[in-house]
Amino acid sequence: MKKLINSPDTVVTDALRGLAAAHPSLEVDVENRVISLAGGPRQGKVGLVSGGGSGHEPLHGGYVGYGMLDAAAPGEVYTSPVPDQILLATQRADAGAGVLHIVKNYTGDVLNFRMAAELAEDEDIRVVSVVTNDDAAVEDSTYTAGRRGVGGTVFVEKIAGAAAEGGADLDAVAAVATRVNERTRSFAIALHAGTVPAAGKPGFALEENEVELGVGIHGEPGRERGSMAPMNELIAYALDVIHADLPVSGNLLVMLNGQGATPLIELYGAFAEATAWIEGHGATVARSLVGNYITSLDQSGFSVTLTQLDDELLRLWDAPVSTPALRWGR
Amino acid sequence: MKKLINSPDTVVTDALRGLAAAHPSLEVDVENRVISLAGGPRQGKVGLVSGGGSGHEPLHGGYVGYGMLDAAAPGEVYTSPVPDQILLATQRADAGAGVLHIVKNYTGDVLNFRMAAELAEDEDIRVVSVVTNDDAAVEDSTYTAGRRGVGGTVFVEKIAGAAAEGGADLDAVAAVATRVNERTRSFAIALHAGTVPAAGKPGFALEENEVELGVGIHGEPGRERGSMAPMNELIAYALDVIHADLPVSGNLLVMLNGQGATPLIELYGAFAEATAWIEGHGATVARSLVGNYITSLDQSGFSVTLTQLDDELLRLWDAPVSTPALRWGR
Amino acid sequence: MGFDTETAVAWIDTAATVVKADEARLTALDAAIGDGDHGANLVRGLTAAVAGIAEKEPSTPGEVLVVAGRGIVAKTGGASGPLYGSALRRAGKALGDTTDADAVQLGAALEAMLTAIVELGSAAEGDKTMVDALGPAVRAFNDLAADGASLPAAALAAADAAEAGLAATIPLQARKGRASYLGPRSVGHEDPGAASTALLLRALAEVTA
Amino acid sequence: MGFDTETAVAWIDTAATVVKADEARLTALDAAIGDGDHGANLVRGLTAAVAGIAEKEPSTPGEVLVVAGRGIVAKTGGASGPLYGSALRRAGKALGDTTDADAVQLGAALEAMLTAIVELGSAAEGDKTMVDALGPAVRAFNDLAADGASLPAAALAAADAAEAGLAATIPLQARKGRASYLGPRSVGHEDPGAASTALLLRALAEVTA
Ligand SMILES: Nc1ncnc2c1ncn2[C@@H]1O[C@H](COP(=O)(O)OP(=O)(O)O)[C@@H](O)[C@H]1O
Ligand SMILES: Nc1ncnc2c1ncn2[C@@H]1O[C@H](COP(=O)(O)OP(=O)(O)O)[C@@H](O)[C@H]1O
Ligand SMILES: [Mg+2]
Ligand SMILES: [Mg+2]
Ligand SMILES: [Mg+2]
Ligand SMILES: [Mg+2]
Repeated sequence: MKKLINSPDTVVTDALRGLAAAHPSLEVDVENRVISLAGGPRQGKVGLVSGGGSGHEPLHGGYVGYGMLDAAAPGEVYTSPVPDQILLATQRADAGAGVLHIVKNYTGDVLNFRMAAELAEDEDIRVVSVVTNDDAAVEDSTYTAGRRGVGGTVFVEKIAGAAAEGGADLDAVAAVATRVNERTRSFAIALHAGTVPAAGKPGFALEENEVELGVGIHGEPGRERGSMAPMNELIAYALDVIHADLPVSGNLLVMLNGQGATPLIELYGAFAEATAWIEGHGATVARSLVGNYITSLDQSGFSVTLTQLDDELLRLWDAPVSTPALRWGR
Repeated sequence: MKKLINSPDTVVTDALRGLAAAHPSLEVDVENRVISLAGGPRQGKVGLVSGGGSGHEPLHGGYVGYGMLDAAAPGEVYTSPVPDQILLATQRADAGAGVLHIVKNYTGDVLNFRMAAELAEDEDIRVVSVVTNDDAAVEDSTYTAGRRGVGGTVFVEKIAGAAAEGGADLDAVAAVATRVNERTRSFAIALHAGTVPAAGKPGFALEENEVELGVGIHGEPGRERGSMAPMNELIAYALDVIHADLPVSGNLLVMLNGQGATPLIELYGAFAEATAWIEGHGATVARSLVGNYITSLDQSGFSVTLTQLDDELLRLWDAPVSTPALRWGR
Repeated sequence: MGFDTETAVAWIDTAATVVKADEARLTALDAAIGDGDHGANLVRGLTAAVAGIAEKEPSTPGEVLVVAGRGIVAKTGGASGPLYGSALRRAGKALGDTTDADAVQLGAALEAMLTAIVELGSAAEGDKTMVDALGPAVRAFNDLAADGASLPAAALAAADAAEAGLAATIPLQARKGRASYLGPRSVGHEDPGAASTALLLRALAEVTA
Repeated sequence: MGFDTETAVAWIDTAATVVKADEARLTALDAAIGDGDHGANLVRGLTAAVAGIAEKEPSTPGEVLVVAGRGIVAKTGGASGPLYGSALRRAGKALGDTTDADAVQLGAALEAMLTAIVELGSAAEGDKTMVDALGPAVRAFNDLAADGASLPAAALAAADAAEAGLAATIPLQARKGRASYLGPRSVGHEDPGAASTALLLRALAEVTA
């Protein structure tokens, strides 16, 4: 393992120090591991908090800012944050109108956020949680912990953030977040596994002719190992899975996301194929993101996320946002 | 080699198709390989054109937009574009006030841009060229082709773009571009070499305990091979080289750039160390970029670029910009 | 002598030591069917538990477990942090003010641990989680305790049962936690949480022996 | 028979064929001390040259070289595109309207090639570039032509000299082009541009033999 780090123990702390130095718009509490908006939230606005393991940057800290999150709680690499930390983030996000927790569906995240929500209620902060679970790779049945929350989380954070910025109350913000999640599906394929610094070797080993199909964002092995194929076939595979689950139609918001080590030139190529596939299925790419938005350390591969937009969601997507990683309209 | 591509031959074309699909603000001429502003430049504004080999995305196509470039000419992977293509970009960027060519100092780029400039003069378009050469790794002597143009090119494009947007004439825009270049130095270290799709294997082979010091952006081997070291030592090495060449002082614009496969969590950590080093040397990080801004396919490692700001350069840096890869203020 | 303050502290200390010694193994188990952090998580959590005890100097075995549980919740993260942390807190509360719990009292505390985990995580035995080790262990402990066996004997039986439960997770397909995402590919591996539960119960048997 | 239209076309065709056959070797040379694209660049450029000739059907050897040079400039990119492209264009212009150049005329055209490259790239012999192969080749060609040797004999001597010039680049440290960035690390390798120049001159010797 060769990594640009001081030591596995300091990776998260070092990154938070760098985030603080790079973005004066953020208040980064390195010791308690809470990233929040410098100056705090606008009074009366519903607060938005998310968090999860580190290693997915820019998620979530890079999405703190106007029109998106008010605070984020980054855990250790690939490990959910702890309740006290989430509580602190919740307190910093609270501006008197309650706080929405956006939680990716993993047992650890769900449990730690649930405990934090209970602690927050003790402090008289009303908390509503929305759990994202957009990964079409996982069967949503009683035989699993349910679907994982993956790329759709970025869309939920942006759109719910716009609703909150626009003055919606906590239940309305939660409702729109839930709606985005329900209308969203993702699927990911990895070409090379990433390496958790503390583990020192890749999460799984792939031969030159293998890919991991339906991989998660934590270097978990996927549901199946497949054969390496030209990019257009991998894109079609991913979109077929999504389509089988939530038929592709209408105006779509599309993210073609890199897992961390796949260069932009390849992601744009993959997006060209995804667009062709989607249009070939009679739907429209109304809005898109191409780049590294929810990563898995130095894993290579892509994920594709589709959301069925409606007029309200489109308007909220287009609303101004100003965060380190997503910025337009101001 | 496992890459998310259809074939080595189609990498650039596929990426251009994707760029077109992702960014309606751009006009992407896939056949002629010219990326320009949809709707063309504002009449009377000095046009800005850059270009070079592909594989460095978002450079240069991702910097076409308000306040930065008017057109870009992407060559094959790591190969400079050809004169006709640069001429076409120049014509699309021309709004009657002449065109600035921003050329990274490589023999191929310089020669092809020079030929294009001659062709443009034949079409009565006045062209001035600024050649960037900020790589402190290369001795600038008669024994080399001169210093390479690397990360500083991003700063030159942004700042010259702001000057042009602000109404400066061609000579003034060229002068500010030259000034940025002169006040800028970069240095890069690679941990793993990237792989050119057509070559099928990494540009150089590094052992687990080796790094490439003073590496370029084309997978060229560096001047020296060094020992792998903790991140803070690598950062100090890079900054020491820069400091020896152009002493670090005053207000700095700093880019901590990833080479393509290094995750953001590591880049932020590296930026924390760079900031500490710079402040320890009595200078100030006035503005910064942390992320993948000028890449080398899937190479892993970082580059650091420093520019000595003055009031004018700071103002031009802060001016609004709206491109796929750099956006603020509008 | 039963489960007194000193024994409770020794349990947590020993647990921290053995988990630290086996960190790499727990991590490897988690890398195979999860995300490879279970070892680091528990080391972090138990280190916090030990530090919390040193700082708070609890004076009853119940308090010891409550303090340990708080430390684990506060520092572990992941699924195992809330599960183990709440479990110990609940076990501590079940012990009440007693300064020296007998086998029956400790059995009830262990039962409370199990209940806490099942309430939070809603896993049943057979889902390939820590419950597969803890469930049989608690039953073995309480069967013996109900028959009037000594606390050391009950703890030894519990440790053995936990290890058997761990072994029994190998052929199972996971239905809870991160390993469930693998579907059939989760078969053929020990569950990391069951492995750490087995370590905790072996530590209990050691300190009560 | 001298260097007529047919021979000129054959030269470019043969050059395209041998460069294509040796693409991997040229690329490997460039990967060692450059950026690994020289093979692909020249294949692209010479393919365009061949296509241009097929399309334009030039009627003199000078026109053939001008058309080939334009194709190379238009499609190659990199350092070698403008250098080789301008060189051929300049050589074609030097041939003027002749339909069948003799050794002296072709020698002057080769001299024009060299001049074009040196003017554009300002490399001197010894800088470890294509000039190290082309310079000696042009001298060998013109020495023989001046002595009244036949065109085939001059071309053969030029090809041999180019190959000797290529071999002589191995111990040199590059002072121009991308390889110069490597400083002393550029020593010990053949220069890729010199290698392709040697191929071009060998092709000339073949088609004029
Ligand atoms: N719902 C659940 N109920 C009981 N135990 C669970 C549940 N989910 C996960 N676990 C246990 O937690 C262990 C994983 O812990 P850990 O690796 O620390 O957390 P994470 O899965 O968040 O990375 C699993 O091996 C399993 O024993
Ligand atoms: N200034 C120069 N003068 C003459 N030849 C040069 C010069 N610079 C580079 N070359 C030649 O070009 C060759 C490299 O060509 P190529 O790989 O196609 O271009 P690039 O270096 O742009 O990738 C070198 O091996 C060298 O022979
Ligand atoms: Mg985890
Ligand atoms: Mg090149
Ligand atoms: Mg785990
Ligand atoms: Mg080259």
